[in-house]
Amino acid sequence: MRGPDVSWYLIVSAILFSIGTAGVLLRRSPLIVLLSLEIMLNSANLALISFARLHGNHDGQIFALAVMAVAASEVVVGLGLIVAIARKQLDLDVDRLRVLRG
Amino acid sequence: MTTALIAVPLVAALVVWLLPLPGRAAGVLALLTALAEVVLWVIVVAGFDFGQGLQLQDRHSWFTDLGVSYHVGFFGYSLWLAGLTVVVSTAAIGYALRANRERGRAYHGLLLFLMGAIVGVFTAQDLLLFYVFFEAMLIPIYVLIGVWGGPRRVRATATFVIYTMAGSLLMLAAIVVFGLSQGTFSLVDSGTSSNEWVFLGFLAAFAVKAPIFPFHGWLVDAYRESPPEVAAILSGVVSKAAVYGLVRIVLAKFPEPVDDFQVVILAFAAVGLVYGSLLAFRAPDIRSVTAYSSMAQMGLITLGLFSLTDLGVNGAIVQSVAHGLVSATLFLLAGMVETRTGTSAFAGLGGMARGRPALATVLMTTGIVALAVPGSVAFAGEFLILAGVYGAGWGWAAVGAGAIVLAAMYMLRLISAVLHRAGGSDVHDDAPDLRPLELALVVPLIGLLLFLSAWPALISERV
Amino acid sequence: MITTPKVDWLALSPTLALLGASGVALLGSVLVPWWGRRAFTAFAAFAGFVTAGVLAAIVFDRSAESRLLIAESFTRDRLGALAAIIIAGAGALTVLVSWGENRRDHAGEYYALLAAAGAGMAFFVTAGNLMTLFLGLEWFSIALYILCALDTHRETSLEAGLKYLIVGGFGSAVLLFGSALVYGATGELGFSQIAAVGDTENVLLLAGLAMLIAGLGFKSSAAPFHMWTPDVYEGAPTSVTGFMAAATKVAALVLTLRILVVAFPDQEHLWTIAIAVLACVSLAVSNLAALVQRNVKRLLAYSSVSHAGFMLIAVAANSALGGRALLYYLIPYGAVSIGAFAVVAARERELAAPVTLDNLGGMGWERPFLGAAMWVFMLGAMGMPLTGGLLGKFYVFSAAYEAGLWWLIVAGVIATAISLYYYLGVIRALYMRPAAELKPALVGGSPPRDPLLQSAVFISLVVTVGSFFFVQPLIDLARDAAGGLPF
Amino acid sequence: MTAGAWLCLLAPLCGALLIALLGESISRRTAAWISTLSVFTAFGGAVVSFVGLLGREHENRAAVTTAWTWLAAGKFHAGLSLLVDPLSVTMMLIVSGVGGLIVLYSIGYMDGDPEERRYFGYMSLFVFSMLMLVQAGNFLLLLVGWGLVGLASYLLIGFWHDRPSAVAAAKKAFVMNAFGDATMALAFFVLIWQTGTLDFGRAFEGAGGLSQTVVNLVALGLLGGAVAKSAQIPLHTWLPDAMEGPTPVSALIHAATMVTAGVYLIVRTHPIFELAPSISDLAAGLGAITLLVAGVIALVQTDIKRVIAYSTMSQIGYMFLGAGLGAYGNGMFHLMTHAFFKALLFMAAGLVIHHLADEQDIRKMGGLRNAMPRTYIAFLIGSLALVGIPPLSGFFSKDSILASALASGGYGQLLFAAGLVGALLTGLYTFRLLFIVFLGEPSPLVREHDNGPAHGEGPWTMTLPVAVLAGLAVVGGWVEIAGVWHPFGEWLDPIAVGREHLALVEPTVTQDYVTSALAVGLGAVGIGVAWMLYGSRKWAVPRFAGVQRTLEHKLWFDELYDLLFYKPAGLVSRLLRHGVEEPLIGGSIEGVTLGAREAAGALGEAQTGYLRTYAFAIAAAVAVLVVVFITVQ
Amino acid sequence: MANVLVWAIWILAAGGCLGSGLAVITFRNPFFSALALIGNLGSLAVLFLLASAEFVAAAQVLVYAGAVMVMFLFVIAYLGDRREAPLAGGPSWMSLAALVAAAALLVEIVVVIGLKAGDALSDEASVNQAFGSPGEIGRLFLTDHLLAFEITSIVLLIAAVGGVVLGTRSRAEDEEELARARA
Repeated sequence: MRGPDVSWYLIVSAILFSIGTAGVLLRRSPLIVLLSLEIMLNSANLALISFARLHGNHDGQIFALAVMAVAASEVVVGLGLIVAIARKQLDLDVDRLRVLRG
Repeated sequence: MTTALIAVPLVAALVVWLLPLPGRAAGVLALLTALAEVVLWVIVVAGFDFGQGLQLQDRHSWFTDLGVSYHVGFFGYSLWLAGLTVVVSTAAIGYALRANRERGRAYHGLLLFLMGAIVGVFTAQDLLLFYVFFEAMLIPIYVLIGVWGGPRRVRATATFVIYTMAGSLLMLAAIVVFGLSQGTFSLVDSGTSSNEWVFLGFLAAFAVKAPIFPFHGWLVDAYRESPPEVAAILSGVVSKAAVYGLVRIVLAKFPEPVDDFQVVILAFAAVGLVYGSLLAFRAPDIRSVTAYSSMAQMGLITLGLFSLTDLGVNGAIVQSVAHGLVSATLFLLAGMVETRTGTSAFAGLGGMARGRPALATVLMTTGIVALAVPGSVAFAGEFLILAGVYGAGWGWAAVGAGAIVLAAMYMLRLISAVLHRAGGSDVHDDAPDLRPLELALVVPLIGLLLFLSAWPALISERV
Repeated sequence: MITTPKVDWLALSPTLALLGASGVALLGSVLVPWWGRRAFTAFAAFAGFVTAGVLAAIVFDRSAESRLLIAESFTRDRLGALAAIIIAGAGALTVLVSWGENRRDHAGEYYALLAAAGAGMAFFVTAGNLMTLFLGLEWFSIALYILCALDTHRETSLEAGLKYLIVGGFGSAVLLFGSALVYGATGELGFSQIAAVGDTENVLLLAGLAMLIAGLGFKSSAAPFHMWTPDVYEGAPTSVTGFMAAATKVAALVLTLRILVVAFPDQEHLWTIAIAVLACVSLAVSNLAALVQRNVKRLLAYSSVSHAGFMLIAVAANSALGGRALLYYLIPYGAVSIGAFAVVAARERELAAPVTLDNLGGMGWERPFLGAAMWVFMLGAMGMPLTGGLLGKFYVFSAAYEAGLWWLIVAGVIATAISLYYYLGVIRALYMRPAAELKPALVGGSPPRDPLLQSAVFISLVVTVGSFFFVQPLIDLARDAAGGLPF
Repeated sequence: MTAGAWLCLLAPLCGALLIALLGESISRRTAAWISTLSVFTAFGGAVVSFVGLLGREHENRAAVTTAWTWLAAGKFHAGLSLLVDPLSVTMMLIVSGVGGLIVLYSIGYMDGDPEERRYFGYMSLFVFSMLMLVQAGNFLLLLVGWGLVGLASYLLIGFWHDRPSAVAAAKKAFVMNAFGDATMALAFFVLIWQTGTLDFGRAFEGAGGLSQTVVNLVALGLLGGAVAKSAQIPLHTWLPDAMEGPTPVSALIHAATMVTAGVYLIVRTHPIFELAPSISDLAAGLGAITLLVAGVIALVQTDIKRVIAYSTMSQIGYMFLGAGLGAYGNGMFHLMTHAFFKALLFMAAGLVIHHLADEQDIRKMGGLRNAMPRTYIAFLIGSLALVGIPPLSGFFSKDSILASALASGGYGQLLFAAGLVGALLTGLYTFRLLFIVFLGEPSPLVREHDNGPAHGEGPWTMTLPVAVLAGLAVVGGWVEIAGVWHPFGEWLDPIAVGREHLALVEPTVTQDYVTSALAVGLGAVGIGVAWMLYGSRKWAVPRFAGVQRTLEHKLWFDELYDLLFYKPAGLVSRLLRHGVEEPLIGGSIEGVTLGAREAAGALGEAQTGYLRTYAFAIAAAVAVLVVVFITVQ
Repeated sequence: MANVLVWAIWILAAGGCLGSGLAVITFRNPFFSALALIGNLGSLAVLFLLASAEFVAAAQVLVYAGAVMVMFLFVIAYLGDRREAPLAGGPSWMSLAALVAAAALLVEIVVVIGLKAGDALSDEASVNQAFGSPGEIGRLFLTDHLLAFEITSIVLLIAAVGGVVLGTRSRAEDEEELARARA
């Protein structure tokens, strides 16, 4: 059962990473920014898993699992924040959050 | 003993800060401490064996891995400079006490702290320790000027501190390089270096501190905005830290670069001398004249040091002491004039001699010493310096001699503008003569000047 | 039958103590009635930090040899222990500072999270492989995200929290991807194993290294990864800001040193220069930007970026002396940060408004102790004598010189000169405002005395000044700590 | 003997200090007497020294006494030492003797001035300084005294400090003298580096081995000091202005003592000048030019004291001429007689001024002879002595100088001619003054102040010194009669190093007589012309507007110096302030501050507050870092 | 044949993954974005499976696509129909720069991979059937990666606390609201 080799996985991972990056850098909705962060983390997971396959050790997979939990944690905190912001009747728009600057 | 001389004012500063005394009492305590310090200094001098090099050393390791230690001690010249410090500081504290500065505890504590730090500078025998004291001086000065200074004090202090710090930070870099390449930061143990960059780093700090043209951008504002007694310390004593640094570090540790750069430095010093004198000649108030004249004098002292002759170096030390006393006295007197007239600008002054014999006598005497009339200690210093620098080239001495004439011009202008002619618009007839307490501050300084004028060899032979 | 590995409990004890404290506080915030909640949780956290500090000291004492534990996932060495001590100290002081905040909501959670963040940092600095690194990072980061946003009624706090979270998440993602690439290049996660592979020409490894540096640079807020710092520092509750400034920096920089030295000795020629450049950029950017700041917290934030620059110089030196310099620097720096932010917090409480240079006016005279303390902290930040800041810079410059990075000395000198302007600006505001400006709008007269905050300030003061006089013992500690690294 | 010297030196110093320290606790009168007493004590000391010196062998008449090392550095040492030898004792006697008389005179003259104490303090200080100058045992102390007399002169010229003109005059005097001090100091630097010492004897010895250029430089430096102090062209412009000071000051400082210090200096350092003959000739030449120019200018001056001041310049020109040609003894001789008669003239003029309530303009005077007969006589004696009419003192001294000039070859004869013209001018301007002031009809001003005999000509403190000096002006010249009797010259001979006689030129008896005849004749002609013009007014005073104005402006020297030095200094100062100090030194700070602020502003802009900017920064930095790592490896 | 099938599945999964990823960042409505992310996570799970990470793939579907995303959707639903933020904002150069940066990162990583491809990256280790199995993973979590496992739980706990703290109303907010209501 020999599929594409690791490079292909990695390229997908790289593209995903860039997509995530673009999302964070471009979108104004904090929800979508958060989603983009998830994409970035997942791209890393993909890389980890393909490398785990490459090297034949489990470290990458374990790492990926841990990352999943971390990603979930970030999502929880991020969503909590978004909810708090929404409760303050603030726009859900990261560009509007610029009281702090300079 | 040396440590005591450093520590007494510092400890007293802490006491003054921490004890909840009324401002006056703090001032009295400070003054007593200062007087004790003078006595201590006299004891040190009495037991000092000139000609034996470094003495009264205290040495304790501070941190070993880089070879840094707390190491203090006295050379002949450091002793004189330290003496200058304690005397001028004492007068300054007395002045502050009489002026009854607001927030006396803070003020007097800072003055004491400054005194201790300066004595520390003049005794430090370890590069890092030297830097520590060198910078520690800035802390109280900054606040003293910034809080109690004139209307443009904020700008003046910022310029002053940043300017001087820029110089001394370069020195820090130089210290690091020098110390690590020597394997020790001890000034006693380290050898000489021929690294020109390091040399320039040290030079930068001292050039700013002195100041040597063109690094005097901070000078006038700082001297003009300071409280008079701080200006006295600043121009009289603090600038001498540069002298100590040049003698103890630059001349002693960098013989080759000094040789290479001698002409350049002499040129800058000479330019500063003439430039300062010329600007003093047209400066509009007592303090600016004194400020520019200080700059000129520091140029002269630098000429002496970099003449690289016994005459020049010894003369520079004599001149340092003389100028310290003179310019401190002048600033204190400027302060006294200001309290009477509210200004030190010549435009509003004049005719103060009429009916104020004490003020006239004191100002006249100081001014006369300041312009280095032959027979004065300032003359002795200048004579040695110029004689020394003649050895480096007759042109330097000629420039210096010309500057003496200029010095006469601006100093006489100052004296006349304050004392002579018809009464100025800001001089009220009821503006009193100097009070006995005020005289008690300046007369000892002048007395010292006259004593040294009778016997300048006291210093020049014992450097 | 799975045999669980033998766990070196002592090595983990600082972390566990804090974790325990966090748990206790968490329980307390639910179980203890509201009137005793703050006291209970605060005490728990304080006790946790103190215990952690003591335990870390014991670990330090008993870890003359560096050891890798549990499949090399973490390290028991003096470096980690010393860092843990500093972090614990910073945390304990933060507890003292924050007591007077009189937090009405989430007081218990606040202390629980503080302890948790401390635990995360204490663990993070001992991380031995990329996974524990990442997890430790997220551990304390997530706690800090929450702490930043904890003043949910304040918009700026939420803004700070969200910015920190998103930019932080972005940074973590970069770090993670970098870890993945390094893992891919070497097949190993452990730092020392990565070094053992020794494949210097591996581009994957290099790209991974670059991303790792970026991620860690983010945490230590080195420019250009620093841009979140001023915003977050300004928006976060002031006590949290102090903790972040002091403890996070300790954690991030110590680990940066550890991973670079342990895992990438063969790439030394690359990362020393990269770190040096980051240091330079940090120094330049932060000091210039700080010049025009009016908000004191923001100003201090830029100052912390600047200090990150200085400490990165020590990292870039890649030498035992550099390690010593870094560890020594962290001590006065931590004290200065905590202390300065504590003073800001005190002022904030009496004004009920953000502290700017303008409303700091005259504070030096009204609050002599806090004013004088702030003065000393500013001197410490400047690197003036009588504070350890001077010797920190001295050591850093020495390390740079020894490593031949003389241009970093020049950069440091210029940066310090620029920095004087704004540090002096604070002192100016404290003491030198003309009488007309000496009328800050105090709320409800003189605020109650806050002995805990003052004692925190006092301790910071003692450390700031004491580290100047008692260099030898501190340097011995630093030497022992840095000695475990394979320079 | 040395004790006498010390007493002589220190007595006035003590007087000055005492007056300064006691301040207002003593009456003004007491201060005056302290001062007088101190100066007469100094005279006593000088006499003691004189007697002590007389008691020694002729060749052995020099002693150095050192109190302590005044200045030392490295190998260089200069003691606080006094030199007692015939030359210094002569000067001590003149200074303290004439000085004492003038201080005594001041008691009357300054009576009633509110700041009398200060005046007498200054006077004592001056006498101390002058004694320091003449007794100095080495060059350095000489310079100290040199400067201190300048200082005292400054203080006394500007004594009435609420007069702007007095203050300006004082400053001018000081600055010009400072210039002279500077050139002297430079000469001393050369000596220090070339000979290693500033002791007279050793320096003279050392100077023998120096190259011509170096010696010339040293001599030139010394001459600079001498010219400035003695108000010789081109550094003479301060002297007329110095008449702003009280008249006794003019008598003491600007006639009898200080201004003649230049002559003393040349005589004292004659070994050096002898090694540099061209500079000696220059000194003589300058003296000749000065005596002519000053004489001409004196013709048109209208201020009584200024006329006498120009006359002083002119007479010192004679002394320079003599000293420059090597007739040191004659120069000193003229110095002494000049001290007598010029002090006399000033003090007599002072009586006039005192009488007329401080009026100095001779155009408002006239016919004072009747009101002040004794003053008139004194003035007449002084004038005759000045013109050199035998047997008054000026005759002997001036003619001896001219005779020496005649004996000094071609250059000397040229100077001799100048000296003769000078004699004519002297007669003319001296008696112009005398006739205008004392003869003719009393002017309205004179009548106004003529309150009859009750007013008198002054208190005894004023008239007594005048009488004494009148006597000295008559007999003072009899200590040296050409071809007959030379005790003065012989007395000074020991200061010549390594030769029997001090003077380099010895005129023959014939030359002496020819000179006397010519000089006296021309002087008489001058007096006659003055009589025709101003006494009997038979001739109209010729008017040449241009010449007149030029002379009244003192040949535009002041304007020239203003243009050459003072204005440029002010201009350069302003230029530096506006061209360097403010834009460059101050501006650099401004510039750096502004630059930093702009950079800070730009960074603030970059800190947009958009969190994606922050993320972008990270992304971009990572991108760059990766590229760099991969390409550099 | 098996290879072709694997390739086909791989291409489908990769395509789905990238397409849904793009969808996430381009949809205007966060709700659709979230749905797209679920698709993304699902296709990733397939890729994981193909890379012999069975347990991870399962976890991805269950935990991630299931639990986490459900929470996401809940929150989105909770926030309701607020006015949507504009798609992207700021000056256009900022967006352009962002795209350039993202593209640059992509290119760099691809180049890096390309440089390594062919030798190291195609040389896969041979693994047995147990590779990636829950048993294997579980064992590691209890031995070598014990700490990671524990920390993961701590992180989750902290996040939970955070969610609670941030999500609940605070007293200050209550009062504020009350005040607003009164006004």
